[in-house]
Amino acid sequence: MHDFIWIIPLMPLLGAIINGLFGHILKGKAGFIASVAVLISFLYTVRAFFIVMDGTIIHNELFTWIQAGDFTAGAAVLVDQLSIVMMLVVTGVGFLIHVYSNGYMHGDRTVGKFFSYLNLFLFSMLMLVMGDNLLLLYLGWEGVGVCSYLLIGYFYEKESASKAGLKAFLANRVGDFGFAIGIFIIFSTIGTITYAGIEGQVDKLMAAGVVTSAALLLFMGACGKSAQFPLYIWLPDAMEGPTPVSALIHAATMVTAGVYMVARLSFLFVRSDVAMMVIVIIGTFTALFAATMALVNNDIKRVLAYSTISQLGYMFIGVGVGAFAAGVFHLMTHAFFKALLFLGAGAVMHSLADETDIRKMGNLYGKIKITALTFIMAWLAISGIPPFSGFFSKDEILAHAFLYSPLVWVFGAIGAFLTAFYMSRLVFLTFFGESRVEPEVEKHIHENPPVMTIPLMVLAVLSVVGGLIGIPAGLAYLWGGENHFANFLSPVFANAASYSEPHHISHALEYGLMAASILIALGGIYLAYLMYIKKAMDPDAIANRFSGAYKVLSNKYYVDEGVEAGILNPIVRFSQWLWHFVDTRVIDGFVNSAGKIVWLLSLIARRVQTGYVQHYASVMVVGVILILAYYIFR
Amino acid sequence: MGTLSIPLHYFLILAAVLFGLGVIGVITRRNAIVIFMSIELMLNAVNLTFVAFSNYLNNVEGHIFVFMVMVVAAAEVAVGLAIIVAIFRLRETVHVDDIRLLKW
Amino acid sequence: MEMSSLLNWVTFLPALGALVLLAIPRTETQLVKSWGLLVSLITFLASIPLFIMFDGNSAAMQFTTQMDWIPAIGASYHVGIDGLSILLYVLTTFIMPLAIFASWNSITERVKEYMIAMLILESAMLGVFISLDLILFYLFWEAMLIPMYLLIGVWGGKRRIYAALKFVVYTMVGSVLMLVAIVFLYILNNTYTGAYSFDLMAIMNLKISFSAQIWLFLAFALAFAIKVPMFPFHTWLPDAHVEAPTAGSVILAGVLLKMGTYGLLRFNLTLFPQAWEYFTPLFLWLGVIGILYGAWVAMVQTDIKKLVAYSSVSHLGFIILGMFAMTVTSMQGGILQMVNHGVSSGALFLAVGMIYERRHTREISEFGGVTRVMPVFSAFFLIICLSSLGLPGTNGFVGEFLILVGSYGNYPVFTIVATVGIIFAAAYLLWMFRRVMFGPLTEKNKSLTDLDGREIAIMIPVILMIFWIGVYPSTFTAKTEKTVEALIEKANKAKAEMVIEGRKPILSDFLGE
Amino acid sequence: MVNINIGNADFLAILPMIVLSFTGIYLLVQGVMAPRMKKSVLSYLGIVGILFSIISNFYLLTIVTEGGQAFFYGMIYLDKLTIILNFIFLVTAALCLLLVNSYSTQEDIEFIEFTPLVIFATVGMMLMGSSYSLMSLFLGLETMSIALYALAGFRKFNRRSLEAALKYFLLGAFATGFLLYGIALLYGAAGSTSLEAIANFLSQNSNPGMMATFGIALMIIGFAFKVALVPFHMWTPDVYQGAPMPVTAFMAVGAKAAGFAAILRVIIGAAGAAEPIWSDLLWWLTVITMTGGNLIALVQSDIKRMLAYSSIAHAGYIMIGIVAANDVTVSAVLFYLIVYMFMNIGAFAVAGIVSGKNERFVDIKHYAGLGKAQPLLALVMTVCMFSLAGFPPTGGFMGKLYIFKAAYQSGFQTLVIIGALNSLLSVYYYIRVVVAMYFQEAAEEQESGSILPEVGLVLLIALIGIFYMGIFPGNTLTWLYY
Repeated sequence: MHDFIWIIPLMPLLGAIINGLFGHILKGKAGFIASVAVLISFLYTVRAFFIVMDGTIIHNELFTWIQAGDFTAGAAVLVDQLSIVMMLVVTGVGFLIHVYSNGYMHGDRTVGKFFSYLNLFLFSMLMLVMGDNLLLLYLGWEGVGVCSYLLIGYFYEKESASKAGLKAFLANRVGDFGFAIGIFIIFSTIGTITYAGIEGQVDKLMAAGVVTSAALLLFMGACGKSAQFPLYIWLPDAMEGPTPVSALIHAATMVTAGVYMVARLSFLFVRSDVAMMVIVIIGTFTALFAATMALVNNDIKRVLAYSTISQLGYMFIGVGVGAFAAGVFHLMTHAFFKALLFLGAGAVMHSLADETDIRKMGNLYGKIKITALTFIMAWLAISGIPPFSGFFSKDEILAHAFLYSPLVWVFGAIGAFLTAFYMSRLVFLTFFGESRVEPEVEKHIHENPPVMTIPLMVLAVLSVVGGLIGIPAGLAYLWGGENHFANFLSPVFANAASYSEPHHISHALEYGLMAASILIALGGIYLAYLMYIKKAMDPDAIANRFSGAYKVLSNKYYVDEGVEAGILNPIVRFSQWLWHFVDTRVIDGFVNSAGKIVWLLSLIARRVQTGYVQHYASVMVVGVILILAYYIFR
Repeated sequence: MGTLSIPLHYFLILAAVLFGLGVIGVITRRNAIVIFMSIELMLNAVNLTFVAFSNYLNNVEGHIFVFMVMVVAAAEVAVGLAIIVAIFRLRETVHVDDIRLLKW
Repeated sequence: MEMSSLLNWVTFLPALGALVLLAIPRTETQLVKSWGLLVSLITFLASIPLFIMFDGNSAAMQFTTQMDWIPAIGASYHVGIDGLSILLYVLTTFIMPLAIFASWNSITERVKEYMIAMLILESAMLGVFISLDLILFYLFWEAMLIPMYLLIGVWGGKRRIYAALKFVVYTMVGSVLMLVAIVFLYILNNTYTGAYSFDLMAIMNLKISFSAQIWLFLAFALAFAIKVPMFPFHTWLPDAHVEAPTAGSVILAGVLLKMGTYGLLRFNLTLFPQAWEYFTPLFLWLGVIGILYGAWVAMVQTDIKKLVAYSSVSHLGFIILGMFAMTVTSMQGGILQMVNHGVSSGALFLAVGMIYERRHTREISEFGGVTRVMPVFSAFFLIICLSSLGLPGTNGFVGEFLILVGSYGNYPVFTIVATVGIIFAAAYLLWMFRRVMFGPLTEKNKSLTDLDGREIAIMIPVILMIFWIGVYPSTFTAKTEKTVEALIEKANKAKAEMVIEGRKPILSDFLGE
Repeated sequence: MVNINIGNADFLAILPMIVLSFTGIYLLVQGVMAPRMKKSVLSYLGIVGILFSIISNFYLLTIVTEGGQAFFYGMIYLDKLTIILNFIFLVTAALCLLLVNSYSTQEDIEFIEFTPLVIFATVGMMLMGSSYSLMSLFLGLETMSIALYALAGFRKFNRRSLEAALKYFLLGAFATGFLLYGIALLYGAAGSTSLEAIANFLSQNSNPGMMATFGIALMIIGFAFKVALVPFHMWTPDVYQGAPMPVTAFMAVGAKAAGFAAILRVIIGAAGAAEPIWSDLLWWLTVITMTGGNLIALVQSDIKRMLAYSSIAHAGYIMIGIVAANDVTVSAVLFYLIVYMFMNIGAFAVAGIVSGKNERFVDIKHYAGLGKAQPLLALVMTVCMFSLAGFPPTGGFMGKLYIFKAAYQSGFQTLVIIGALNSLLSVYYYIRVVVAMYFQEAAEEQESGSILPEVGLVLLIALIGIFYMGIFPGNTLTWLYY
C-alpha cells in the first residue's frame, strides 16, 4: 500500500531525464518542467505528511536491488516522522529554489543541463532521506556528491570552478571511505543493513565492541558531507557554483545529510558515549572555528558559507548531546533562513552585475527594498532574536548543551555572539552606510523580477513562523504546554531516549539561558553597529593592531595550503617515483636486461664459430676427451 | 697356426697410439692433404684393432670389417681429393687457414 | 536447435565468418567491414538465448558436448558453460561488435586481414571460456595470442613491434610453464586412474598431494597472474594498450584481462584448493598492492590510454581481493566486477579512441574545455568515468561494494586498505576528466566535431548496460549464485583438511589472523 | 662347402633399395649417354624411380611380420620402423628433387650428376635405417656421407660451396674415424658386430667393462657428429650456408633423420640394456645442444645459418625423446621427424625462391615486405616458422607435446622444463622472420624468383603436412604405434 510514495523521488528523476535529453531543445521551458516536477513531489510529500501525522509509518519495497550470498539490499522506502520532516524541507525549499533559479539562470546557454542536474540532486537527496537501509543512504550520499560536483563545476570554463568541483567530490569521497567501512563493520557483525534490523540487534553490536568504531566511522562520513572539521575545506570553494546551487545544496539540504544520518542512527550513536563526545567536540570546534573565519571575509557568499559550517557545528552539538529533536529542528529552521540569505545574496549580486565583494556595496536598502527586507528578517533569525525561528532552535540546542556540560554552552554562546556580529557586519556593509558601488554599476541597480522575490518572501515568512512549532515547553503555555516538534519526532528517537536517561530542564534555568542568549545576540549586533554604522571603532584600526591574527584569519588559517603541501603533493611525488622508478626502471629494467643478457650470451657463443676447420676438429677432440674422461672417472 | 705369442693388449695399445697420432695430425697440420693423410692413419689404426680382436676372438668378422673399411677409405679418398683439387684450381691454395669464408 | 549445439555454433561462427571473408576481395573494404560487423552481431544475438536459457540455480556444467579429438593421447573436445563462464561469454559477444564498429574509420590499410584477425580472436576467446579439456583450453589460449599479436603489431602505434613482442613473450613465459603443469597433471591423472585423459572433470576429483599442488598452483598462477595482470607482472599492459589500435585496446581490456581471473577460478581454485588456501595471503597482498599501485601510478600519467591501463591494474586488484576473500558475496562481487570492468574499461577505451581519432594525440595536456565543443561526448564520457570509479547506481559500484562488504568479514585489514583505493579511483579519473573536458577551451580543440551517429550507436548499448547492472544486478548475480556457492563449499572442505594437516598459509603472520 | 641360402625373401626385404639403386644407375648412364637430353627430365625420372620405391615400400607393409625379421644373415632387419624410416627418406629425396629444377634454372648450371647422387645418398640412408649389424650400418652411413660430400661441393666454381664440401669432408671423415674405433672396441668386447649379439652381451653383464663403455661412448660421438649435437655441431652452420639450397634441405632433413635412425637402431635397440652408461651423457648433450642451438640462432642474420642452428636445436628436442628411452620414444621421435621434415622442407623451399640468383638475398632483412610482395610465400613461411616455434595449431606443437610426454613418463621433468624454456627462447628468432615479412617495408626492390609449379607442390605438401599433423595428430600417431 502507499505505492504513491515512489512518485516523490521519481518525479525529479523524470524531470532530470527529460531536461537531460531534450534540454537544448526546451531552452527556457526546462526550468518550468523542473519546477513542476518538484512541485508534484512536494504535494505528495504533504499528503504523506498527513498520513504520517496520524501515526502510520510508510514502508514500501519496490524490488530487491542487490542480493549476493547473505548480503541483501532492497530498493525500499521508509517514511517516518524524521524522513517526512526532511522531505518537506527538501521538496519545499527545493521548489522555492527551482522557481528562484528560473529567474536567476535566465539567459544561460545550457539552462537545460542546469535544471537536469538540479532535479537529479533532488532525486538523490530524496533517496537519501527516504531509503530504509544504509546502502540506499550510501546511494543518495554519493548521488548528491556527484550532483554537487557537477553543479559547482557548472561554469566549467572557469578553471577555479572545475577545480572546486573536483575538490568537493574528493573531500566527500574521503568521508564516504569512512562511511563505507562503517557499513562493512555493521554488516559483518549483524548481517543486515536496514535501519530496523540494526535497531533490533544494536546490542549485538555493543557486545562485539564495535559500536564506537562503527559510530565514529559513520561520523567521518557525516563530516565529509556536512563539511565539519577537518573535511570542511571544500565548502567555501563550492561557492564557485551558481548561487541557487549554494542555497539548495550547500545550505539547505546536502550539507544536512550528515545530521540526518546521525539522527537516523540515533540508537547506534547513543550507545557509544565516546562517539557522542567526539561529535560534540568537533561540532563545537567547527562552530567557533568557522565563525572566526567569517569575521574577516569580504566575499558575501563565503561569509554565508562559513556561517553554514558554523551552524552545522551547532546542529552536531545538538545531536551530540542527545537532543536529536533539537538538532533536527535547528536543521529545519536553518534551511529556511540560510536558503533565504543565499538567495538574497544572489539577488544582490544579480542586481549589482555579479559583484560579490561587500566592500564595493552599501546603502542598497532603498534601491532593492524587498530583497533588503527579506534579508534583514533572515539576519534577525540567524542571530537568534526572538520571535524569529533561529532563536528558538539555537536556544533549544544551547539549553541541552548546558545540561551536557556548561563549558559547551559557553563556547556555544561565544559562537552565537560571533554569528550575530559577522551577520550584522554583512547586513550593515551591504544595505546601510554610504554607497561604495562604482558609479556605472550604480546607475542600473534594479529590483529583481517577481519570480525571484516571491520565493524570498515565502522563505522570509517561514523563517519567522518556522520557530513557533518548536517553542520549548516552558514558553508553550499557549499551545498545550509542550514542544510540538519534539513530540512529533519522539517516536523516532524513542529507542535512543530510552537508552540515555532523559534530562529535564527546570523552567527557571530555561528562562535564564534564554535571556542570556538574547543579550548575547543584541550585544553582537550592537558591536557591529558601533563599528560599521556609527564608525565609533574603526575596524581597520583593530585589524592593524591584531594584524597577525587578522592575516591568519583572512588566509583561512592556511589550511588549504597546508592540505596541498602536506597531503596532495607528497602523494603526487610518491606516485611519480613509483611510476618512473619502480615501473620503468625496476620491472621493465629487469625484463629488458634479461633480454640483453641472452643477446650478449649468444653474441659470445657465436664467436666460437671461427671458420677454421682446425678449430672445429679441436673442439670435437675436446668433446671426445671430456666424454672419455667422464667415463674413466665415473 | 698356434695361438698368437704376442698378447692382445700390445696390439691395442699400438693401435691407440696410432689413432692418437692421427688425431694430433688432423688438429695440427695446416695442409688439407696432410690432414686427410692423418685421417687415413686413424682408419688404419682401427683396422689394426679389428685384426687384433678378430684373431683374439678367433672369428672372421673382424677381417671382413677391415675389407669394408678399406673399400670405404678408397671411395673417400677419391671424392676427398676431387674436392681438394677443385679448391686448389679455384683458390690456388690448400692451406686450410685461407679457406675461411664461412664463419660466425 | 539444441542448446549445446548452439553453444558450439556461437563459438565457431566468427571463425566461419573469417573463412568467408577470405573469399571477399581485398579492395571491397566496405563489404569486408560490414560483413565482419554482421557476423559479430549475429554471434551476439545467438548468444542471448544461451544467457536466457542458462539455468541459474544449478551449479553443474550446462550445454556440454564431449567428442573425441585426439583419442591417442586422450584429448577430447569437451565444452560446457557454468556460472563462472556464462557472464564472460556473453560479455565477449557483446563487446566484439562494438569494437569492430568502433574501428570503422580508424583502420584503413589491410582491412581484410584486420577483420579476419578480429573474428578469429573472437572465436579463440569464446573457446577459452567454454573449454573443459586442458589441451583444448591451452589450444584456444595460444590461438588467441596470435591474432592479438597481429592486431598490436600491424595496426598499432609507433613502438608497436616492441609492445607486441613484449605482449607475446610475457604471455608465452606464463603459458609455457602452464603447458608443463598440464602435462604433469595428465601424467598424475594417468598414474591414479590409469586412463589417459586431459578432461578437467576427471582431473578435478583427483587427490593431488599438497606439495604437488603447490608447484602446479604456481605454474598455473604465473600464467594467469601475467594475464590479469597482477602487480609485478603488469608492465606489458600499458605498452600494449598505448600501441594497440582502439578496437585492440577495447578487447584487450574488455575480455583478455578477465581470462587471468577466470583461469584462477576455473583451474587454480577447483584443482588445487589447498594450495589456493596456502597462497591466499600472498595473493591478497599482491591484489591490494595492485589496487594502490595501479591507482597511484595512474594518477600521474600524462597519456590517457596509459592512465586507463593502470586503472585496469587497480580494478583487477579488487577482483583478486574478491576472489581470494572466499565468501559467496565477495566472489559474486568479483565475477560481476569482471563484467563491469569489461564494460567500463571497454567503454573508456572507446571514448579515448573517439577523441584520438579527432586529435591524433592522447596527451592530457593537449586537451582542455572539450565539453564546449563536444557536449554529447562529454555526457557519455562522464557517465563512463563515474561507472568506472564506482558511483552507486552504476555497475562499478555494485561489484566493488559486494567485493568489499564480502571480504571485510574475513580480512578486515586488507579491505580497509582496498577501500582507500576507491578514493584514488575517483581522484585519477575525475582529475583526468577535469583536465580534458573542463577548463578553458584551448585553441587546438576548437575545431573538434561532436559524436556522429555511428559513435552514438556504439555508446548507447554501453550506457544501457552500465545502468542495467547498476540498478538491477540480480539478472546477472542470479546466474552465478549456485556455482559460486558450490565452489566455495568445495574449497572450504579442502581447507578443513588442510587445517587437520596443520598447515598454515604463507605469510599468514603478516595477516594478523 | 657351406651353402649360403639367400632366397628371394631376403631380396624382397630390400626391394625399395634395389629399385632405387637401379634408378640411380640408369640415370647415371642416361645422363652420360644422351647429353642432348634436357637436364630437368633427369630429376623427373629420379622422382618416378622414387615413386616406384615408395610403392614397393607399401607392398613391404603388407608382408612385414609383427616383431620384424632379420635377413641376409642378420645384416638387414625389416620391421615397421624400417618401413616408416624408408618413407621419410624417400619423401625427403622426392621433395628435394622437386626443388632442384627451379634452383638450377635460377643458377643456370646443369645438374646432371645431382639426381643420381641424391638417390645414392637415399639408398645409404635406407641401408642405415634397416641395418641389423654394425657393418651394414657403417656401409650405409658411408654411402650417404660420401654422396653428400660431393653434393655439398656441387657448384664447382663457387668458393662457398667448395669450402663447405671441404669442411664437411674433413670433419665427416674425422668423425667416422671415431665411430669406427667405437665399433672396433665394441666388437672386441661383444665378440660380434651384429646388433643382436651386442644386445645379448650387454643385457647379460650389467657392468660390461671399460672397453665396451669406451666403444659405446665413441659410437655416440660418431652419431653426435652426424646428428650435429653440440659440441660436434661445428660443421653444420658453415656447410648448410655454403651448400646449394636443395642440398642443404636434403642434408638438414635426410642426413639428420638417418642419424637418428642409426641412434634408434644402435643405442635404443642394441644398447638399450646399457642405459645407465649412456643416459647421463645423452642428457647433458641434449641440454647443451638445445640451449646452444637456440642461443646462437638468436643473433643470426643469415636465413640459412639461422635454419642451421634451428635444426641443431630441434636435434636437441628429438634427443629429449631418445633420452626418455621408454616404449613411447620411438613413435614420439618418428612423429617429430615427420613434422620436422615438413617444416624444414617448407622453410628451405621458400628460402630457395627468395634467395634469387646465386643466393644473394639470404639475409633476414631481405624478407622485409614479403607479406605484400608474395603473400602465398609469406603465408607458408609464417606457418613453418610458427610450427618450428611450436605454436598450438601446427604439427610442431604436437611433436613437442609427445616428446615432452615421453620424457615426463620416464621422469625427466627438468629436461622437459628446459625444453619448454628453450622453445620459448626460440619463439624470438622465428617470430623475427614473421615480423620482417609482415611488419617491415621492403628496403630496396629485389626481384625474387618466380614460383615454378613443382615448388608450389612442395609448398602445398609442407603446408598440408604441418596442419594435418597439427590438428589430427591422432591418426598419424596410431599408425606409428607398432
